[in-house]
Amino acid sequence: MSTNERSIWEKIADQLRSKSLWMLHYCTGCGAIELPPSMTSRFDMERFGMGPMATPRQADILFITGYLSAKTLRRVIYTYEQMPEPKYVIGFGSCTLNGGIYYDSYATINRLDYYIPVDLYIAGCMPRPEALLEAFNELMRMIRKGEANGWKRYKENYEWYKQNQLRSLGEVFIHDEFHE
Amino acid sequence: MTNSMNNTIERLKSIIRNLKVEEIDEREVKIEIKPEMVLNALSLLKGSGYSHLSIITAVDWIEENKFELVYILFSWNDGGKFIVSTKIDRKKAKFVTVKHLWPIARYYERELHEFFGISFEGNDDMRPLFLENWDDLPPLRKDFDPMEYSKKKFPDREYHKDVIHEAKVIRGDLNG
Amino acid sequence: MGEVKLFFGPNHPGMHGNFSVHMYVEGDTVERARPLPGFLHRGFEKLMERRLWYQNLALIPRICVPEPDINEVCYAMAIEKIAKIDVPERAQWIRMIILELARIASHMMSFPGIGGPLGLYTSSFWGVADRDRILDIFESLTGARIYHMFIVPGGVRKDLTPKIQDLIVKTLDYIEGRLPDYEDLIFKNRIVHTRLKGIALLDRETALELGVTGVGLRATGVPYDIRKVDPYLFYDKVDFEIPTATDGDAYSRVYLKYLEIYQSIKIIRQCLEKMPEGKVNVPLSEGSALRYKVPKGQAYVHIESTRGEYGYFMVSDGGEKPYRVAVRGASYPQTFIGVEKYLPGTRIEDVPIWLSTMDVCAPEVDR
Amino acid sequence: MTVLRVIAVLLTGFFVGLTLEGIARKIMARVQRRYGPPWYQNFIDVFKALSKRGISHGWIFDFGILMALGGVIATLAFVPLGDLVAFPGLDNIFIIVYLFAVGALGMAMGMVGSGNPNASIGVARALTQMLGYEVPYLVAIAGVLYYYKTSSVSGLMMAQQDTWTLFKMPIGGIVAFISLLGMLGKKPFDTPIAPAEIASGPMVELSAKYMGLLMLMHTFSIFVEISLFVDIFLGISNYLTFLLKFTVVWIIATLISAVLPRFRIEQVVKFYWKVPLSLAFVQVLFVLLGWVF
Repeated sequence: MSTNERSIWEKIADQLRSKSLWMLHYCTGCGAIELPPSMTSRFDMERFGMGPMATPRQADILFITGYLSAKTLRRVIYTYEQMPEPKYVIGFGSCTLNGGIYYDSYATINRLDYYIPVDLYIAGCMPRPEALLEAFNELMRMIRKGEANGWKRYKENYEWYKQNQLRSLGEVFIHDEFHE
Repeated sequence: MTNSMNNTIERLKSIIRNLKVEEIDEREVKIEIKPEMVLNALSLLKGSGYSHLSIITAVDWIEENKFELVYILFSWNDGGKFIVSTKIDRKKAKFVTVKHLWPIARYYERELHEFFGISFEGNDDMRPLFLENWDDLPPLRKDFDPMEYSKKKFPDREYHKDVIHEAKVIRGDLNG
Repeated sequence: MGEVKLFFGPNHPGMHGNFSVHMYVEGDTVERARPLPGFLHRGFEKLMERRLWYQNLALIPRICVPEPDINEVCYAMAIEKIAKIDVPERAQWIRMIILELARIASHMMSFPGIGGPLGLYTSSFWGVADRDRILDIFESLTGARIYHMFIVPGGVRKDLTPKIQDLIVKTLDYIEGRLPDYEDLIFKNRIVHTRLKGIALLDRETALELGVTGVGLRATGVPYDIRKVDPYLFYDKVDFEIPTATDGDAYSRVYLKYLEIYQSIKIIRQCLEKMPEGKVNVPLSEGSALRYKVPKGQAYVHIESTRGEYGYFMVSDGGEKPYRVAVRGASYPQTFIGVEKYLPGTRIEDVPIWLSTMDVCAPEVDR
Repeated sequence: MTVLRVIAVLLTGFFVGLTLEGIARKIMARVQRRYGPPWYQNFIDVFKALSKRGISHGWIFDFGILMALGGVIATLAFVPLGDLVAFPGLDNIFIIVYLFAVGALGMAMGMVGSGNPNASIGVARALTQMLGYEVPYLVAIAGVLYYYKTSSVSGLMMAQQDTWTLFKMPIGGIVAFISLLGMLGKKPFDTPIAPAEIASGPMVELSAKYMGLLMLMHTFSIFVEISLFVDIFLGISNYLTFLLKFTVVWIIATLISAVLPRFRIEQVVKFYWKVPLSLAFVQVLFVLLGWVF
């Protein structure tokens, strides 16, 4: 695929990007409870150069921690589109993969990569912090190899993604979140 | 039943005829009353120390065509719990608000309106609270099928092979 | 300067969980605030009606993330109340140990977690790391760190082996030894005093009127704790105190959580001592547990969680599945009426402190 | 020769500044009982940020950030690093303070230009905080200037032949150090960028390369601030001892910030105008009375 060809500059940049991954501090579901242990003293994510960031503008990774309700999905898409490229998405937990335990829920989505491109999934409910760190290492490897191309896919297949988003979320004309 | 619960039930009986009392536990009593007497009963209970409103919720008895509204009151003095229940018509799901007795009731009622479609007179704040752009029956009604809705709106992952079948074979449920 | 609309959440580092507060800010003061829940709504109450009694065991812990065991206890106790099952005594004691360990784990995250909004990250880092020791106990006992699914109707899944009891004792000693460090770091710090004292005030009448329970209520000076007022399990057989404070501000709420850890340690030690030998569960039905049916009935069960009264209202029509389960999230009153009525007037700096000390917990509100 | 010296100063600022920031992260990590990132982490962060495609918010935004970075770099060129002085004779403290304000104003302009309310609040806080720490700092410095009768920074450094100014005027030194914490934005004075309150304040809309430029600007301004403190208060130093003293000051500031929460903004100003300001006046009084050790 032509998207995988990188210039020498991109290759160097990808090396750097893999060593300094900033994660958006947005906890979308119950997976958020395993984030503090992996961020803090015991598992210490920062030794890989990762850290939480306050705003999507500065983030490289969007980390979907667990199930997404339709209401959250809308915010997640806004957030994803605000992030500067290149950006990566990790789906955490079975609920992002196939709906998990909420497969029949009327409020949660069943499949994340239908709406935004996902580079990596972590299966399990709840995955352990070790699984999380392993996933980050894998993502770093993918970035170095130039395999984490979700953001390019999003641009190429934007129409398809948009159509799926509209299917599940409906056209929105909400000006104010409080319907006031 | 504790003494104060007995006394309270006596007082309730004096204002409400044919009160149905069901003792669930040593400190838990369920009383069933007619819808029109609910406000009186609740204010009496609140006045007798059962002032903590734990929850307002509803049960959908679809076969009887009724909604059962449940108010759970708790007393910090003796630990007694009253489950005040009343049944209203499912078709004309309307009741009166209790938000003047407990401010938080406003939100419980808003939630019930969203999930059951019960409206409360006197409580005008009935905007959707938890769901956004909801376009189906109120979800907690018994005739709403979440599976169907989920299939319609949130497509499943399409597997190339039947992994669930394979998993069952591996586990030994089926003979491959 | 006119009114500025400020979104506090759902994507905001000061927000615990996925919850949003929409604020209109004038200068540095919040003029109006509106809670916007629902980001974590999964429709638990509907999903439970679709699953068998035993299948639900996997679903319920996921309602409340920081302290999942309260759900299991509530669910099991509600079934036992409706079906009139006698639970073996040892199982009750083990449940108490689990509950108190979960309380410590939750408090260890939430009271040093005040460092997050304050900027004292050292304390939150320490707290989460020390909490991990409790998760290690859970892991060796149940095999899972977060969602244990250990407490089943009719008892608990497994017995506490002497090895795990040793581990519990050792961990408790460790945590008790670490607590003074936190006191030095947080409660002896004068900047923390200036940031927390007199902030997020809630007086007794308001708290009682709103239905605020737990630490928020006890910080206003009333020793109301469901473990004492309406004892469940064997809480009437152990000796513990209810710490209270009189100020009703953020500082006293944080400090009460710290004191409650000592009480929980005390309770667990007594439990380990008083626990009799014996069975830990009774079989509920002949044959497959999945086909278990709860007789017709209704019950309301509530317990004292870290955030206050946590309750399950359960209706069974005698079928294979629950007919209706309603969950009372402990932080419901604070989250709605509290945010709407009592957040205005707070400065922006204090909003995260307000939200985290009032224990606004999104998953149990949204369900 | 001047060009070489300027380049030497800037390179020192870049390498030492970023390295020390990495070391500070490591120290923080050790206080928090964890391993921490490698010391070169900040280099990677800056280069990575510069390698990404950013989102601009109009020309005011772009220009503001360039002005901030340019202003700070210009300031740094005038600061003497021990015996390494880029513009001998021009290292007047007033020039430095004046140039430094250009950087701060550029930052304020760019951030407000992004149009995010959080950024506006953050900038308002940053300027308020500046009002807080600048006054005691300048009063304390004024005492020093009056005592040595010079306003050249290397002149002030050379005047400390017998003892350091820190020991001659301990109160002034302490005031300057407290103000330094505020300038560095270390806790308890990191109110302008409080992540939990206003989502990292001024930086909220900065993406990718803008963030990289801002990180560079931050590094350089830290270098300017600490250098001034080291030059004025910590005695004569050559290039190496200067860096050593610099490191010690930076580590002490980091350790202090590791165990303190942050103030509210009005508490910051109240604190600065109460304790350090009165102490600074006491110090000036001592200097006027000739009570200098």
